[in-house]
Amino acid sequence: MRFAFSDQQTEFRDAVRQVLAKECTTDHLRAAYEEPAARSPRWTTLAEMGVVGLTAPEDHGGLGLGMLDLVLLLEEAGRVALPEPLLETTAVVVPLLSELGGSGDPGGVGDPGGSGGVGGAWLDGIAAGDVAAAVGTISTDSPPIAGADGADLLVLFTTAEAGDGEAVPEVHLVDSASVTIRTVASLDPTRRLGIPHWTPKDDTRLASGATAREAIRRTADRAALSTGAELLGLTESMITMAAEYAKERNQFGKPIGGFQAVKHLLAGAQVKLEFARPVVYAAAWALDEGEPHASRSVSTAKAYASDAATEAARVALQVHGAIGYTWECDLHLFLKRAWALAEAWGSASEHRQRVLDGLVAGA
Amino acid sequence: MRFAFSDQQTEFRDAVRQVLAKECTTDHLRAAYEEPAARSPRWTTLAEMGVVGLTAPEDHGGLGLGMLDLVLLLEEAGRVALPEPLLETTAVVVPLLSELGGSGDPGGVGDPGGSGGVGGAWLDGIAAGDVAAAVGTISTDSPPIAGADGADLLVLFTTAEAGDGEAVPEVHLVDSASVTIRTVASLDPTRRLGIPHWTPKDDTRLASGATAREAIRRTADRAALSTGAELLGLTESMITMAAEYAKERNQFGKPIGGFQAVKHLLAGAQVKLEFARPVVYAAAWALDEGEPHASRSVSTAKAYASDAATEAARVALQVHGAIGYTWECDLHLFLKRAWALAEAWGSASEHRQRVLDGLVAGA
Amino acid sequence: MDTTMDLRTTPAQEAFRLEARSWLAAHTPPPRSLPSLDTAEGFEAHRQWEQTMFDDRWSVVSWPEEFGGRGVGILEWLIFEEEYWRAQAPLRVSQNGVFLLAPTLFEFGTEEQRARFLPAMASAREIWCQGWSEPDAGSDLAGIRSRAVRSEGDDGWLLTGQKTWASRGAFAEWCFGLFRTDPEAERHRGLTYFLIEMSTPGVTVRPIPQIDGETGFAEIFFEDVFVPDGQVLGGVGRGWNVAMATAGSERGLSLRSPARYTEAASRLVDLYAHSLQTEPARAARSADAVAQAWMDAEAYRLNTLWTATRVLSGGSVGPEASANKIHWSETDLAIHRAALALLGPEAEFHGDGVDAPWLDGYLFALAGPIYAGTNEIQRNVVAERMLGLPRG
Amino acid sequence: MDTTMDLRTTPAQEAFRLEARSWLAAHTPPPRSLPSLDTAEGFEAHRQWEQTMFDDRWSVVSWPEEFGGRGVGILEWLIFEEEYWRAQAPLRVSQNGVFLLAPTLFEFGTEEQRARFLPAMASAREIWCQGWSEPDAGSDLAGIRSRAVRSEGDDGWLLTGQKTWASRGAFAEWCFGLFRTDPEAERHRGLTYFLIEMSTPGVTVRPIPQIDGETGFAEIFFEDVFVPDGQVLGGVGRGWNVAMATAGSERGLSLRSPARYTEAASRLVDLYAHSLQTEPARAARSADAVAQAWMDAEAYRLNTLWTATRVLSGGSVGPEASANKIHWSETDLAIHRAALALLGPEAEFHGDGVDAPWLDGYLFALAGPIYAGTNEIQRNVVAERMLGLPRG
Repeated sequence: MRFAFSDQQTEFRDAVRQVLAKECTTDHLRAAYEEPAARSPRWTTLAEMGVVGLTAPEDHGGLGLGMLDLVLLLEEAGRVALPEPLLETTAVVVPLLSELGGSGDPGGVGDPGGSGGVGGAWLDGIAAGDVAAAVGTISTDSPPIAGADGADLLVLFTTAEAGDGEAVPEVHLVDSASVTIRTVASLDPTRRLGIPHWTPKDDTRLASGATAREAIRRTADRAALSTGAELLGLTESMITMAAEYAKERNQFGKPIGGFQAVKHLLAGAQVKLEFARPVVYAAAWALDEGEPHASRSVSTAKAYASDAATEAARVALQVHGAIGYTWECDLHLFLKRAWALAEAWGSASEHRQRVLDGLVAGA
Repeated sequence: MRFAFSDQQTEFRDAVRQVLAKECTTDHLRAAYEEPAARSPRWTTLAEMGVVGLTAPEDHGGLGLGMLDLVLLLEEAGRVALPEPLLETTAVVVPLLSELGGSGDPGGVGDPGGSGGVGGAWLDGIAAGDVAAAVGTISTDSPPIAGADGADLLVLFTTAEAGDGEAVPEVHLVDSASVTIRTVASLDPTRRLGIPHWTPKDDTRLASGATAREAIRRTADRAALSTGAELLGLTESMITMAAEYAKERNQFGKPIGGFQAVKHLLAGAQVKLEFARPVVYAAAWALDEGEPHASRSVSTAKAYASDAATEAARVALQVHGAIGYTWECDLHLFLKRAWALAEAWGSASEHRQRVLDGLVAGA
Repeated sequence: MDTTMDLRTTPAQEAFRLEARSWLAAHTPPPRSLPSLDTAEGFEAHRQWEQTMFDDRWSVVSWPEEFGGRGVGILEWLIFEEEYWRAQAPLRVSQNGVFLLAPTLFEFGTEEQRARFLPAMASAREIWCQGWSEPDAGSDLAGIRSRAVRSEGDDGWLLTGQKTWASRGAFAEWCFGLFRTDPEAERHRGLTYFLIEMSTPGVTVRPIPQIDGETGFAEIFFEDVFVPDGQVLGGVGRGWNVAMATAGSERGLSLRSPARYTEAASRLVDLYAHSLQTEPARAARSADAVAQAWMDAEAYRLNTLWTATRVLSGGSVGPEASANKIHWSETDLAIHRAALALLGPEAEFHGDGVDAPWLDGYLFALAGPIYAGTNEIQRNVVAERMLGLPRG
Repeated sequence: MDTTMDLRTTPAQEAFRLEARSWLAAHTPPPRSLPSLDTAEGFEAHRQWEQTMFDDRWSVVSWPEEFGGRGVGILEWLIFEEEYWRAQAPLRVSQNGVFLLAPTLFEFGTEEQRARFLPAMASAREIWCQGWSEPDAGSDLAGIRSRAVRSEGDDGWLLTGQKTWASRGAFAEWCFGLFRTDPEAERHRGLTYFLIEMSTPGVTVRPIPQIDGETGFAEIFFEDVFVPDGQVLGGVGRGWNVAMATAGSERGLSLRSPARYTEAASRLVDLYAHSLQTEPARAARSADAVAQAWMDAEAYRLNTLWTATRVLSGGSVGPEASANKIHWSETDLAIHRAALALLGPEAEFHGDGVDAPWLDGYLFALAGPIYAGTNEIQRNVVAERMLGLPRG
């Protein structure tokens, strides 16, 4: 039993942190607010470092690594509120394409195992930094898909009706060039919300039935865990900004950080962060290992990370006071992302319910 | 529109406060812990002042007043953690007996309108201070009844089976001399919990069917509101004790009440109390006036008062520190009552659910 | 018998309510149809709306008739507010003047000042912004550094310094605020309450874009801005007392109306009822928070009636104002948090979507625990003045 | 490859777990069958149980074999704790000694001190209580006034003063605590860590009945109590450093075991599942709190493994110990509050009823945010030492 990352993992994390500190400053974020895009020079850098293709098989230009290797990098992405879709592309779509390659799904288009297959070509493109992906569900009342606006590749989950009238889940792989996307404004424009106008076709179907259902379930777990990891980084950034501000800002003749009320607000947020972290890391390990309770670990992680981020956002804004409420102050760049991600891929209360239902069912 | 008590009401409150300050000190409470009893010399004093018979008709020795007159006195009872059953007797049983007198329920024994009726005799006894009552439900899994141990009169709600198999609610009036009571220990011994061993008989039945159902509903409302009123008084006492302690206790060279953490704990509790008070008073008015949304007002009141008391208990204990955790310190006498009453006649969350269900139903 | 509690409105009050309701039904622009208050265009549209209200004497119902009001009491004002919010009428662009400055003018202003300023304020010909906070004096109001020096011979003062977080400061015609007239005096002594015309030479405004990108407030720079003696309110050196007396006693007129919260709570219940159909599991998880938020608004309504009755009986509002501030700001957050939880993934939509008002409302609510004295400061006041705890 | 994360226990660890489990199954008295720890009779019954454990080397598994342990590592100790709590075995009457004093003895004790005190502690022949707090020095440990003056010629010290909140102080044989040996020194300087036999002349004990009527702790009065030099731990005047170093580094050995909370959380889920049948509406209202409490315990378990791995790799525990204290005390409350909410009106039952343990547990949990440094103090530590905020 050993609950720590390897030196290699933390060294890679440190390298990514260093790059992002330079290439994803708040000035860069403000530029991305003006012109949100799925890919950027920064994305190319990350691809060159191996980050974008981290989870792709080696014969598709990737590093063949798993969630445990990625989780620290997602935390770094959160720390700088990275606007590019590392989560959607590397944490979610790549593992899904890689897995479905071996499924032998009849009528499917995916063949990532062979370099000639459609899925395989997409994997090559992702690892090269040429493809940014988005993933979501298409149904009459599904919400817009994060990152759909500007994505190169869309992975869409749909439901078909079988001959006996039963609903059959399907996974489709769609070139965004072949669809139109209606954009939807988010408080955080870098979320690039969009609703694809598209109808399922045979030649886009990657999987259906039980295979698709299982792929969708695993995707939801990976996405929730990865969102939790980004929230850790966002949480730390918000706490750090607020603590720094509290040391500088004077009121009543001393730094406000010397007042117990301010101290205790920040201490409470810090304690939540401290305890969210191992929960997220353990869930990453459980997913990679296919542990029987992996989904419960993921739900615990997402609930904890969402709550920690929501609390840190509240506290950071309160500590900043009116300054934090301005566009000039960088804080809002992190608040908005944190608010969006806290709800994305299942809110804290939704995941708590999933945990409890599983515990009672003895699952 | 005028949202204030009359001078008469506040003067009566002041008189009761004065009496209880002398006759219900924490020394008295500690004595009651040793020998819990339904009636006491203090009960006689309250009867002589007209408090015990406050809600009874004048021709039964009462003052013929309502919940709005009683609510401030219940608050005073809570302030000193009065161990006698003012709530059960005066706020709940007397109005129920008074109401059912006019119901003309066939087969019932209650005839409080005529002085000769059974219910009427009980009313006379209550106003004279000779009778303490308790009220509760008897069924296979109902909890023990507060105040049953030592009560003179029990009002019991049961369910009979009609000819067609339907459940028919009934209200029974039972002389405690005719039943045995199994006692159940409460954290607060003055709660005198007990389970009566008793089977319904025709000659104890006061009402059945729709009349009983309505009486039981109104009883639940009166009891919840009255419990809320007692909780206000308990809450104020706990906050006051903690604030006084915080002014005296020195740590790190100054009174702990000077630390912002302590201030903010107490301020938070005080704000909750300030806002609970009008909510409880408005519900008392609504009950007396038979307002269409009276039950919703009651639920709002109980939820608010329960939460205010629970928070004040938590805060008062935290401010006292280890001292508050000792038997010597009077605080526990109030904590225990507050914890019990916060759950009695519906918890905060139960009443919130009732409020919301009613709002959605447009009730 | 007139001293008995009675929570029912009188027939006269109901008649007043119906009159207000029917006027609002006939005149209120459709909900959210005006451009944002925080744009030049929206500012004028809102001013226009207030002028319409003023023309029919609905803009300041509780003021005396001579200033454009109807001379009704505080309870009638609360009734009007209920109808105003129920009609989803526009935000009040005049609110800083009408709700904050006017009570001060009524209490401390000269007859000339009232005649000069109140009608123009009521008709929205002149919109006021406030100049309280400074970059280094936010919650610490007594730390104000902006100063006024005597301009001898001119019967006036020269104001220099910087104010910030002035809501509507970008477009307002007038500003009220505290300046230090005695540099020797300690903290809250030596302050004077001034009324300043924004077009006076030496006034510069820098709009501050806020978190949602809109220009909600502004910084105001003063450089030797001349203000005549007639625009001193309440006496030289008495600024702190004037500002605090109004904040404290409130005179009933600047109580924050509960209608805004009860109206939002009622929409929240509607949203919940809708979610019960479309997202039952999510609705169930939010039920407790929805109920609590509705109850918080109801408690605020009742507390306001309780306080209003006390004020009408000659009582005053002391540190309860701080408890009030804590409660309404937390209620506003509770309502909007519950709504966003019901919306789930749709909570982040920002724009023309039907549920965007909840997100906008949330962003606005977030400022509640910060402005008008942070809730931390208010808790200090409650602890010290209601519970007698030492100043620490 | 041995540096890869792996949360599975090794086969050897599983074997150890099974050995512990089967020993506990054979020896553990039925749950709650021993009289209360806080009675003379119960104290002896618990001592007897620990002696039984000691006889088979289960009382201090992580200690070296020479002192009665098995020399296993911290992870094995955590596994043992899981089995101990799962078996619902009795509370540890020796806990102050084993979990608080022993790590200090290992780090600062002389060889003689270890040999003299550790085996007797492990076998529960000698039970220890702690003498930290004083009536006027609770959270403010540096404010200690009890003093020790040199007894020249006797090679020892004379201790005078008063300690309070000494858990198990009514029956313990030994006491460890800080006394002021240099009256001139400021606050945390000039303190010395003493080991005191309770039977020494001059020691008087006054039991303090607690909120549930039981005698959980005691006041201890010292009047010229002679303590020989051999019972000074870590050097004269170094008491603060000795006490704090142990509190901080913990050496892994006095980490508060998560098993207690995960076991309670698991019983909470059982109670919830039961309530789903008997009181479904109440259960539904409590679901979110039950899930949160379970997750809080799980987070504590994972955080402990995370910390343990760091400690095993040579890392140390600094201000994280304060974050830890805040988390476990709040977790304990969350678990018990959720349970009482599920019990509803039955929550107040106190006595032999089947659910009384929840109320007892709640009362015990209430002390969590108070003892071992109030959570207010811990939040100061987190803010100052983890976030670098000024001391204020």
